[in-house]
Amino acid sequence: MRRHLFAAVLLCAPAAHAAEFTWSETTDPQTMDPHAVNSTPVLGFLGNVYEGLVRRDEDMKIVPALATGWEPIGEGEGWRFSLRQGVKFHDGSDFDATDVLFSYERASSEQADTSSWFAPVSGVRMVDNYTVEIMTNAPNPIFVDSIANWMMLDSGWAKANDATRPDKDAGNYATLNTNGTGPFRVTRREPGLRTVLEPFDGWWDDATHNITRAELTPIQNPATAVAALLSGDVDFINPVPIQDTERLKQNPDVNVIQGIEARVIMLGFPHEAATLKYSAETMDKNPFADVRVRQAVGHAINVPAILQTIMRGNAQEVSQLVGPGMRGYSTGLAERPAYDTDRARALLAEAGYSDGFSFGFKCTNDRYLNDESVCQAVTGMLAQVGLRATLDAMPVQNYWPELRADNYDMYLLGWSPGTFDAEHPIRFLAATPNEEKKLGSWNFGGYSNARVDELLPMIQSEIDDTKRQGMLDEVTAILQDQAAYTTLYVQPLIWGTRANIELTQRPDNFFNLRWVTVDQ
Amino acid sequence: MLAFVIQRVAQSVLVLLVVGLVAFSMFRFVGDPIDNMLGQERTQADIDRLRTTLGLDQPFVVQYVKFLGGAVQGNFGVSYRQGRPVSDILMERAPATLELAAVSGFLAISIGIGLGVFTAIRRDGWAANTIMSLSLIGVSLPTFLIGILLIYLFSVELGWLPSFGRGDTVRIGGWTTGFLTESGLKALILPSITLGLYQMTLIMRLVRSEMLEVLRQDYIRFARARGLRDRAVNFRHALKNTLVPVITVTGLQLGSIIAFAIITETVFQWPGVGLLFINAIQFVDIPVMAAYLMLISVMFVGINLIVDLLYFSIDPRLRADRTKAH
Amino acid sequence: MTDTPLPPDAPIEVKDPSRLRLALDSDFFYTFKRSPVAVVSFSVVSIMVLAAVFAPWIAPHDPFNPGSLNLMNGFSAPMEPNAFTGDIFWLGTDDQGRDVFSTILYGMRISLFVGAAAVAFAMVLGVTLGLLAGYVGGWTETIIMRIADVQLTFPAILVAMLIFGVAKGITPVEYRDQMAIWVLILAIGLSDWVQFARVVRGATLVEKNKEYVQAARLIGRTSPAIMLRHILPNVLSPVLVIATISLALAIIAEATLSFLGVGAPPTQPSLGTLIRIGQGFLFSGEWWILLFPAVTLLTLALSVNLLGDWLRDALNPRLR
Amino acid sequence: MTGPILSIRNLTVEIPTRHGILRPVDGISYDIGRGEILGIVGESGAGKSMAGNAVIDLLSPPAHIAGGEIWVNGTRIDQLKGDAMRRLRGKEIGMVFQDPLTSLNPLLRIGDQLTETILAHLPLSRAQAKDRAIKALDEVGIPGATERINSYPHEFSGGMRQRVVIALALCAEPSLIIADEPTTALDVSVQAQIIALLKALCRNRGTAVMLITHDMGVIAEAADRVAVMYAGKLAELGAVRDVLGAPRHPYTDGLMGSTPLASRGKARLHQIPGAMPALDNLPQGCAFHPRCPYAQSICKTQMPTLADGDGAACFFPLPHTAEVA
Repeated sequence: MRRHLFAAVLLCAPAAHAAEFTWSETTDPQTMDPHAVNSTPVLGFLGNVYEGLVRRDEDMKIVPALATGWEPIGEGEGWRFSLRQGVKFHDGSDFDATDVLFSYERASSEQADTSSWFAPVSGVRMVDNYTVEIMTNAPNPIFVDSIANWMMLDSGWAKANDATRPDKDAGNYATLNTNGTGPFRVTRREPGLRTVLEPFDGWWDDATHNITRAELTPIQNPATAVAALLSGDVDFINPVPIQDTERLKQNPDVNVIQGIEARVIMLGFPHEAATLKYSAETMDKNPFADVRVRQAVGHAINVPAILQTIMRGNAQEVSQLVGPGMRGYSTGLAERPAYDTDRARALLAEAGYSDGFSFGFKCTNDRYLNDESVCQAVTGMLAQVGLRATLDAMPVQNYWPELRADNYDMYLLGWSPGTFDAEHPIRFLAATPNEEKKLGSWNFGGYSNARVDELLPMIQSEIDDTKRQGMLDEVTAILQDQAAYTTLYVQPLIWGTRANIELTQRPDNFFNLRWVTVDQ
Repeated sequence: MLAFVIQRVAQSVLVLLVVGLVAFSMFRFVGDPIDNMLGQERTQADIDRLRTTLGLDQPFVVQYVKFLGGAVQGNFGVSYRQGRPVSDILMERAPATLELAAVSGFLAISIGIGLGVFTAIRRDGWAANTIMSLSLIGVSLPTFLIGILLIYLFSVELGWLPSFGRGDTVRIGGWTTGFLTESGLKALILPSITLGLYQMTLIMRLVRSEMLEVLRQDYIRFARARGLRDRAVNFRHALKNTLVPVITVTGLQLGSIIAFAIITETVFQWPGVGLLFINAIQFVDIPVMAAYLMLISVMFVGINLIVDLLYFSIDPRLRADRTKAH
Repeated sequence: MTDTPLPPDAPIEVKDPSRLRLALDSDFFYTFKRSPVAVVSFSVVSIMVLAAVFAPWIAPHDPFNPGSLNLMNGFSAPMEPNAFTGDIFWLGTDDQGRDVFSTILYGMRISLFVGAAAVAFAMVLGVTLGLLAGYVGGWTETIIMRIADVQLTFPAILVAMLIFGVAKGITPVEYRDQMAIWVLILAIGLSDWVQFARVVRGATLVEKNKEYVQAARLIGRTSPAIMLRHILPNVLSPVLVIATISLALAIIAEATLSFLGVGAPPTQPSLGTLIRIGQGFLFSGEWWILLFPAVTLLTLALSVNLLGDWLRDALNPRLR
Repeated sequence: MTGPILSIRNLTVEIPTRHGILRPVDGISYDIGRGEILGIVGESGAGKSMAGNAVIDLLSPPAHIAGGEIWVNGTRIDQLKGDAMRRLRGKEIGMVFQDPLTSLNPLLRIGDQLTETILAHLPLSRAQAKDRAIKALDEVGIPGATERINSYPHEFSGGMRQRVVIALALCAEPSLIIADEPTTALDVSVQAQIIALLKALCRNRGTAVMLITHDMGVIAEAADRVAVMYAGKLAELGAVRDVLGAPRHPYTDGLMGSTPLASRGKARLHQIPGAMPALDNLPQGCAFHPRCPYAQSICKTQMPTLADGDGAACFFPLPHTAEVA
């Protein structure tokens, strides 16, 4: 009899009572200061502790957060935000317009890594305690989108702890401690080891999660991470190595959540180089300057084969600089150049390279998912049409200096649009490099097209959506015809969780604890 | 004795300087730290500003002298990645490595000597031969593979032991220890086996060959001729004489345990200085890399000194003619 | 036969039974025949070395020529026809569609070459410095031994990473693949020479005071001659033993370095790189990518170690 | 207890090697009475030490006792194995090695090595064992034994160390001592002291001593009876006076001829031609015949045997009547 009684008691316990939650990622957020580093691991984590005026919902739509509403001022000279009342910081102090003003000065300061978000901003004015006006030097339809990750700090707390500016060099109080308005407080921070979060009861929004304690422990070695998930030591790992997805799917006590990330993987060319740097055949001209050669590269690569084997069917082809599902994606131009080796050889012959040529192909080996294997596959495919590439895969910290010094004939690049809008990659990758106007800072190949440069400012200030989309389609068509970049695929986003965990996955790879439920 | 110690300490300082110079001169080629410190939307101006504030644009010699100046006062500068003083980070992470090294070192020595003596005494027994061949597996497989296979077997399949990390630790003053918590101890098992296995095999083989050598000496035959029990002959007479040469090599072995910890910590995500060093290399966090090398060379030189002193205390013959510098 | 006395140093031409015959029934070969361990491990090692040397002719595919790879062949299980291409591979294929069996042969070639060259480099460097330190003594000995201390501070992994950084910074990309192999050899060799130096120094100190060395000095032989012709032969047996053990360790070190991403170039994987790639697939079901290279490495290293063990006992007269 | 302390009946020791089975000791028999010193002499490699090691069962494999019997104090010991034999060593049979430098454990104080041996055999307390050790050191002539007991072997001279070795061999009151070349490693002056010490101990304690040496001088000095060994067999056995004074075996005669004895004045020393045959190709018949000036055809075919008791294993023992010379 006793055994039954015991079983009965268990059954009637609430389905999802309070629970502890542990998860791991490959890199540990470098700092707790939301303005010090503009990277996914840091902002993704701090999104649970600090909050911005606006935030993205489960489908990436912008929704109110610390601001209840906003409307454009006049003909687009700026935006007026009305702030939420009665919001408290973790240390109990109130949130109001002074904190917004302070957070603007801090986030746009020279020491902050997020200052580029405020390039279009001319000034911020406090109308009253709960209304703020942000003036832009030109009409900027996507401004509200671009400040989703701009997080509010309490001016009092920052001044008291001498953290009024982010300090990258020696670090300050804000590097290790937090005081946000978000759903969770950081109760323990051991950099590189573990960071523990506990719910903030005074949160203005109602918590749908049932977590009492959450712990993030970084695990570098992918095999160890999978082992940790399988053995139940952690409840969630991000990312799951591609090759393990099939196996984990068959495992009953583990769930695999698949989606696509915003990052587009592409091959870049030395457009403005005079000659090749690593070619065995000493040539006096740069074959990649000829559009036919670039198109031949596009036809020579069998992307579906790469997705089938190396990506195990987990990625999606892409034909332009942003993936489907991003704002401004040109649905009409979704066709990639077909895999056609004869067409590729014909194009090469047409361009005068019937027996092909050798060149240096630079790649990373620890930055993007299976980057080294993809580069090896690309090398193999190009060799079949006579494009003899010498692959040089290296860790990412050596990679950027090599690209900046133009030490390549072709290179691999991954780009994830910060504002989840098609304008972002054009500004950084397609615009003619221009130091003052902060344009084309990642356009290593120096691709330049007058029409694209002419259209970019118009896109940035076009309020009317259909007109803006038309211009974006025109730019995408130009880039495709010119084969400025050979875009390959959009990276998959694969998360692994224990069977008893429900959570929400977003293309920006931000992990929000507030959408997690653990049923015992 | 004192003269000897002073001389060795002077030599050690020289070694440290050379280590610093060699390490520092190589760091310039390992990559550019600035890239990792700034996000995607940085501009060239940001890069230059940060380069000057970090003093990376100054000539190499100036950087090196500045580094040494700081190091002498125990200030190893600030980690580029964590934005915190390196000495604090090292103090936080050192206990994890030291405890792991201590446990695996102890394992390696106790089992190494135990099996070494056993295989020497029972030289032709089948048990000794199987142990010898099995132990070879310890040196025939790369450490990371042994680690992963152990995780696969004991954590994933059997679920007995944690697959990574150090478990809960208890903070005592500046030191965090894993010995006092059950999860801490369980977390120690697999990594210390992985780290210790390699050293244990080497120590076992060394003890075996030294012991065989000693067992052939006259004083052992004389001890047997006096009717002493095997236990007395093997342990009081033979083992003591075996340990003298074993100590020097074991001392060096333990030094290399700390260096080998790099791999074990990477596989088990063990929060020690080894893992910190690997992160530093990936992030080109030069201050941390330089401080790590200094810490390791201090440990090495320290161990060498202790080994020499131990040598003196065990072998009375050396104590007699004290002047004989090692 | 004129009976003018032969010059003391001239080699005496003694007509003796063929050198091979002499070697065959010498004690050394006798103990070799009788010990099963030695025979088995020696034959395994020689088979593997031969297989590695003749890899291009034995291997059904050339895994190092990217052009010949068909990516669709990736992940096919051993002996089972591939779902897309229908090809059959004895030991299956890896993520790039490389035939595991041929890649093991080619990989072993690199591993053995790197291992042997690294040990040779370490031996030459270590023995010379050891001899110098032991024989000359005084300041040279202290300097060499302190250099050894500095060297011990840098574990092989670290040395490799730093040298890789430096080498990558200097060499142009088309030589980079060849450079990678030589950097590996340099890195593993540099971290190995210390143990040779220590052993040789110890042995030289002992030999130095022996009468035959003083005798050689008396008849006016120069120091280098004494070192090379007199002391070296007597010091060789421990060096040889360390060489065999270090060969196994060097092969493993190359595997470990590739685990840390510093090993052989991706397009020419060594045995170690194969294991690193395979380790990623441990949980994903493609067990053959890890199992076969790991077993090969284990057998190779085990046999080299066993051979080294037997060699140490055979060469060490006192232990017989 | 009138019987012999040690009696050996045609003891044979064999070593299996790849060249066939060697017999370093081939059927030798002799007795040693109480307080008697039996010298075992012969060129090096004659099997002298092998016989000694066989008695105390310290033969290093693959050498092993292949036949014959060994009796100590009336009990047979060659079949004893393991612990039974171990208890015998040191208690009944003591052993003294050749090189004092390597016979003592360098890392242990001599006091500890002494008390350890005493406690292994005698039911004494640690303090009593210590006194006994000091008494043993006094007895072997170590000055200031009470202090020196705590010093290490390397703090003694060669001669002193050999005295400590003897003390160690005797401290458990064995009735038989096997001294394997005890004086060879010492210089002449110290040799005489050690011989005198052995003879004195023998007389006072009545210990039987098997004195193995290649030095005829030591035999003449110390031994009561002497056994001459050649190629694993006994060539001649008898009292020192008879064997040395009037050797009956040509080999003993040859040995005597090459030993400078005071009694021989300035007579020219002469050398036995040839060398001892290797054990793996012993000549047919009497092993000594190739080097024996009086060898006859019978010597080449048959093996002379030693009748039990004293005598020489030779068909034509000396002194020769006219016709043989």
